[in-house]
Amino acid sequence: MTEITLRDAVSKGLREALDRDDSVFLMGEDIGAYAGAYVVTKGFFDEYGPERIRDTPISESGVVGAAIGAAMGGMRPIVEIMTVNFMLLAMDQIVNHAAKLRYMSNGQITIPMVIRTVTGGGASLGATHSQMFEGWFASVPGLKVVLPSDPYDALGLLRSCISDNNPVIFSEHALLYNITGDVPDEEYTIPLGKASVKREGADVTIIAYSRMVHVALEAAGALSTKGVSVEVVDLRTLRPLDVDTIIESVKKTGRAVVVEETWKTGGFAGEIVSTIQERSFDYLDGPVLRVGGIDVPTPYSEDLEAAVMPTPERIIDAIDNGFGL
Amino acid sequence: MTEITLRDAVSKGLREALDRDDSVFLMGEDIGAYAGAYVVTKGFFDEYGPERIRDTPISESGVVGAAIGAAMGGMRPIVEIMTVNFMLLAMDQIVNHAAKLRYMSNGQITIPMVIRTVTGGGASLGATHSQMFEGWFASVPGLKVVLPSDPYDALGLLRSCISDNNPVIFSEHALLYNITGDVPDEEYTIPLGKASVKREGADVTIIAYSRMVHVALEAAGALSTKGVSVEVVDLRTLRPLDVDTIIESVKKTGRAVVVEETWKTGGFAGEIVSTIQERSFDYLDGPVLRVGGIDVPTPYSEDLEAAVMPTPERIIDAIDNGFGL
Amino acid sequence: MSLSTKNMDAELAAKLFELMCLIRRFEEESARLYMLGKIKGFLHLYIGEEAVAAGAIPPLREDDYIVTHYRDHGHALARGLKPNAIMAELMGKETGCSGGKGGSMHLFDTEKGFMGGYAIVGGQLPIATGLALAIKQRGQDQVVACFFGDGAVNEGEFHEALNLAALWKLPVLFFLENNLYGMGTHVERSRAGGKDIFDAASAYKIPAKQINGMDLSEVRETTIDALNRVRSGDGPVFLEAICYRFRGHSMADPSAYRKSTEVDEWRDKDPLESFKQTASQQGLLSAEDVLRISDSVEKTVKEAILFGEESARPPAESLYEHVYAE
Amino acid sequence: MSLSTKNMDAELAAKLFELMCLIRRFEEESARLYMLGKIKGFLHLYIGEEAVAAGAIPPLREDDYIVTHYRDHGHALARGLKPNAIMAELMGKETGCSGGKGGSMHLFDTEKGFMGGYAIVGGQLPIATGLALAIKQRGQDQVVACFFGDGAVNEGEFHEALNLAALWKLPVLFFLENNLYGMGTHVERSRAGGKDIFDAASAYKIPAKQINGMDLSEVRETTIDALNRVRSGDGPVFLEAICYRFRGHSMADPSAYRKSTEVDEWRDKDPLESFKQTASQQGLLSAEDVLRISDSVEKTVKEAILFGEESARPPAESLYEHVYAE
Ligand SMILES: Cc1ncc(C[n+]2csc(CCOP(=O)(O)OP(=O)(O)O)c2C)c(N)n1
Ligand SMILES: Cc1ncc(C[n+]2csc(CCOP(=O)(O)OP(=O)(O)O)c2C)c(N)n1
Ligand SMILES: [Mg+2]
Ligand SMILES: [Mg+2]
Repeated sequence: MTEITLRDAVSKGLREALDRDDSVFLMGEDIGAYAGAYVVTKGFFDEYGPERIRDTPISESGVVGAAIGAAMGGMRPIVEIMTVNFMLLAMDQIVNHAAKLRYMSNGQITIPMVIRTVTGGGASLGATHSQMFEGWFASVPGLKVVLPSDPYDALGLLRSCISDNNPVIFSEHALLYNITGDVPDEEYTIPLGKASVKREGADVTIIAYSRMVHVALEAAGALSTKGVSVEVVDLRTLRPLDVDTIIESVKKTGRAVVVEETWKTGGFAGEIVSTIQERSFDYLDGPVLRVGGIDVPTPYSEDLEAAVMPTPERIIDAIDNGFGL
Repeated sequence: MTEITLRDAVSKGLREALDRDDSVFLMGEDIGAYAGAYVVTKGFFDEYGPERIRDTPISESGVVGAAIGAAMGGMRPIVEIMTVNFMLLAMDQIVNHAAKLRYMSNGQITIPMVIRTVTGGGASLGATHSQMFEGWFASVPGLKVVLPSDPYDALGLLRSCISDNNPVIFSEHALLYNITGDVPDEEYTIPLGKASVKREGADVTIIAYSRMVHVALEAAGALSTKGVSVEVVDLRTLRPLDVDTIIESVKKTGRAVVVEETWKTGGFAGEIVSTIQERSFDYLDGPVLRVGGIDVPTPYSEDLEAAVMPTPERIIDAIDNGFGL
Repeated sequence: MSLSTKNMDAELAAKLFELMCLIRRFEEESARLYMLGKIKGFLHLYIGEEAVAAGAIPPLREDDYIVTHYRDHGHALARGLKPNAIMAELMGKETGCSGGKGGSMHLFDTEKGFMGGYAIVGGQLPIATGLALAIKQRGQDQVVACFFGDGAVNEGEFHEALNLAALWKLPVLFFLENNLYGMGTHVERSRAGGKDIFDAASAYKIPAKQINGMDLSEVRETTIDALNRVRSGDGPVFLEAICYRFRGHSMADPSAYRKSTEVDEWRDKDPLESFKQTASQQGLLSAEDVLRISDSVEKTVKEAILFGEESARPPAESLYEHVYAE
Repeated sequence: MSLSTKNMDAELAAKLFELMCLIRRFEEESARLYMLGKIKGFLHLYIGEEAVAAGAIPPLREDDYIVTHYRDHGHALARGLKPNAIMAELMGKETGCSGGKGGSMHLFDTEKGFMGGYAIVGGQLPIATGLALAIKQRGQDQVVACFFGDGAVNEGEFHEALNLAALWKLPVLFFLENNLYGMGTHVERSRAGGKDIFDAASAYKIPAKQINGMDLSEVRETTIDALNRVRSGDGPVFLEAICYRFRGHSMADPSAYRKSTEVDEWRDKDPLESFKQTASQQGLLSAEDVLRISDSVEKTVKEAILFGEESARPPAESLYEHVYAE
């Protein structure tokens, strides 16, 4: 075991892939000499050279399209889109092409591609730089969507993403890069579509992903002092979605809260809630609750931004109001 | 009352606005000499001239951005994006700019803009031309999203969209253009955010929008012969969402099915389901059901495409299996 | 009007003429089947533009790639995709080259390097660039031929793709089929730079040339030169073939935005007729050849229709297949 | 090195020099406040590029529009937005020019025609084009000045916007601030067409010119000519000012990708210093003027900071305000 940051876990996974497989290469804006906006590819440029660590112009659509093409041509590109906000410029390539080419070609085309991106708010970056669109991608057949919450998961999932033969979106939350965690020295992988129970409990299940897992765990810690036993399920992948783990937990606890950082209205939480009540209605002691981001563009000013975010307090309140716990 | 098609209802609404307000103008690919891919603007080019019926190059992002700017500059542009599939090329402008500029500027900027587009599948157009992304837009604060299901609603809602001072997406289902319906000769409007009960019933509520309203009504008709009384709620606008009408109906019937044409997983139905069970859990006789599109890219071949779509049969089966009705 | 037949012998002349005839007849029959409801959705005919595909595609090497737009029957036939498989695809049958899932706009045959027809205007350009990037990353010498229309030039993806391909010196032949219209909009009404689009390539320092897309031999010869240049590793080349579609944009288009005199003028330059005349005059094509070719094409097309009609629709299970790779 | 001061009298020289000094000191202090945690998020300094905003913006008419990128403090100050309101915005206060909701990258003052700083690279170009379209639709003669960086040129939106503006002959001045880098990437590594970007405008038949962005007077004179041309209704003009940012891309950037010799070379061309020298030599600026200006600027900046610090944070209710218009 070695304690590393999430940033280093991602970095390690990328290095491994570059070392082992000649068909892997990296592309992105300023991933080379600049080492990436979030410094994930530090040292890569010197080590692997400009062909395998390919700095690109600011052309999200062109670059994602080029990665799709490269993947169709037998390479295994890993693209970095600086933040998920800029993926709005590449939606056509991701949704109209990457997600559909295999199906439309009746299986002739294969697109082993990873799009790494940085997601989430909380850093006073304002409305255009604090979003999360993973739920949208997760609604598109043909894509896979992965959001690790700690270094162990990040490395294990990234390995699976890179060896996957489909277009995968791998979202790293900007505020999680510096969290640390133990990572085994032996090789391991985490399959896509397997949630992780990050804390066991008996009274309520909180379902979350990405940074919200930590917020949920904080809430769980606080609730335990009130005598409420909370189970925290970290989805890790939104697509494929591990429905079984969710349902198993909810059947045990009889109460569920889905926590999501993005706008509450129309979030992916709706999918989870719907599925829970479809599959375990009779086990529920009350409605499945949602705690989500406030439905406004994210404001710059610190206090206002803080008010947008789901917090342990908001979760605790929801559980209190909703379940009387 | 005059019986007209939905196409003519839209056309009528556009003409009125052009006639009454100099600041209204239309922009879009081939809306002029070609009269629009779905022939909604027939005759407009000759009548209003090339400045007010502005043919554009194939540049979705540029054109939507130009409409935003024109609206900021005091005009009331109505843009036609040929189909919602191509709005993926304009996501940055719609989501990062149109939806946020008012908020980021603390109310200094106003964007009275309508984006008209054509949505939906069912015409053998294949995977890239049969999608619906309205649920995504409906999750974005700052946008409004409107989907009429008949000529009366189309005209009444379009009038409200054009006089609204916000960016509104108005989606016309390709398969609904030729349906006919009565439209009053007197002026009327339908406020955004008001659902419409298209059929009253006592046993189950079906919630739908756009073409699925007709599928729901067909199912309701068939179920009535089995003695099941179905209420059909047509949302008409996804944002603002008329939660009250939904909840009122569900409280009455105790059972709800949400029907949506797009992929079931991650659809906007999740929002409706979540809201229903949050607001009326104790009234529910069972889980809120969803009938949605099958989670695959839409195939070209007729039978396969038909299998993707929610149908009256699938709704009836769901109600049978889910509620034993 | 007489065209050149530079570097062409009788065998080649017959082969390429047959290819043009095949495209023409295949599409005429497709139009008929569309009116009968046997082909659904959108159907975009290539009629009038046959010299482009027949000129540009046969010079490609077997291991080269092709990427094109939704108006793709001509390219597919020129690349040697089986007429049977294309027709079956148009009819939505399981024997179609995309298993009935793609349709007319999305023909695929990756074994032949035919990497697809694309229906989002301009969307194929970054993808073609990426295929070329794969070639470059592996140090190989294939080429990607990327076809697109004049309408695509106004999309941001055009610009981004050209910049990437030129910046990275990728082996792409950007092949613009400038048929003067994007749907109902004349190129002069959509492009500030005017109708001579090849100029646009200079902003990316990509060598570019405009050619007569109604002249099979000119298309062929220019393409051969361009392919040599691209294959040499110096980066992309841009060709603009001026051509004309004789029919509407799609079967749904009554084509009201064009004067019939304009259409007639271009019909006078029919690439099949003019090539036939020239090649006949130069002794490369006899009257018997023409007859034989006509018969052979009729047979091929008839067989394709029969094959399509007799093929089964995709089985219900296939709906769920190939969403994801293993 | 001596610059020209064409058409400049002492009053104007002092005014514009003061403006450059104000931008410089405002940002130096902003950097300090950022390190103290009083300004959050991203902070992109304009230091080194002052001559561009100070040269290009004062010639605009009061009813003209400005649209710019996230590196927008210089433009805002040049347009006469109150330093107090800008500093308060940077500090996230309710008295900020965007009510604390926008932040450094999103300054707005629509009463002054300052239609915003935009943080999506290239995203502002179509919007500027649209503002110009509004002007044209109403038959007015305002102009839109749209600022953007060299990095934006590779985005599809750049291309689409230029085409629309040129095709429709819209009154936009496209003003490229080519500071040679987009974050860490030198323009030669991002643009196939090379570092002289103004060439790109020719694809759209937009008249274009490259100028020295370190020379206040050259920027001013060229802009005046360009504005006249744009205002005459002949369509857009494209200006490229070659400039340099002395600091990193944002406060987070250690700037390791540039040689210190390169940075030093450019610092030798400091627009403030070189203008001061030239204007002094030409008797347009006295030592007393310089002192007075320095004092006045210090006072203004200090006051702005005080104003910002003493202002209240936005009230909690404001979170829900202005998502929608009535
Ligand atoms: C992004 C996008 N916008 C609009 C369309 C609708 N559309 C289909 S074909 C076409 C015209 C394209 O013209 P051109 O590129 O010249 O090709 P041609 O049809 O002339 O071969 C348009 C606008 C589309 N498919 N994709
Ligand atoms: C669409 C998009 N992609 C990437 C970014 C991240 N980013 C912010 S500034 C920048 C560099 C822009 O460079 P340039 O246009 O030259 O302006 P400069 O910073 O030099 O003034 C990048 C890549 C962004 N904000 N938007
Ligand atoms: Mg064309
Ligand atoms: Mg720059």
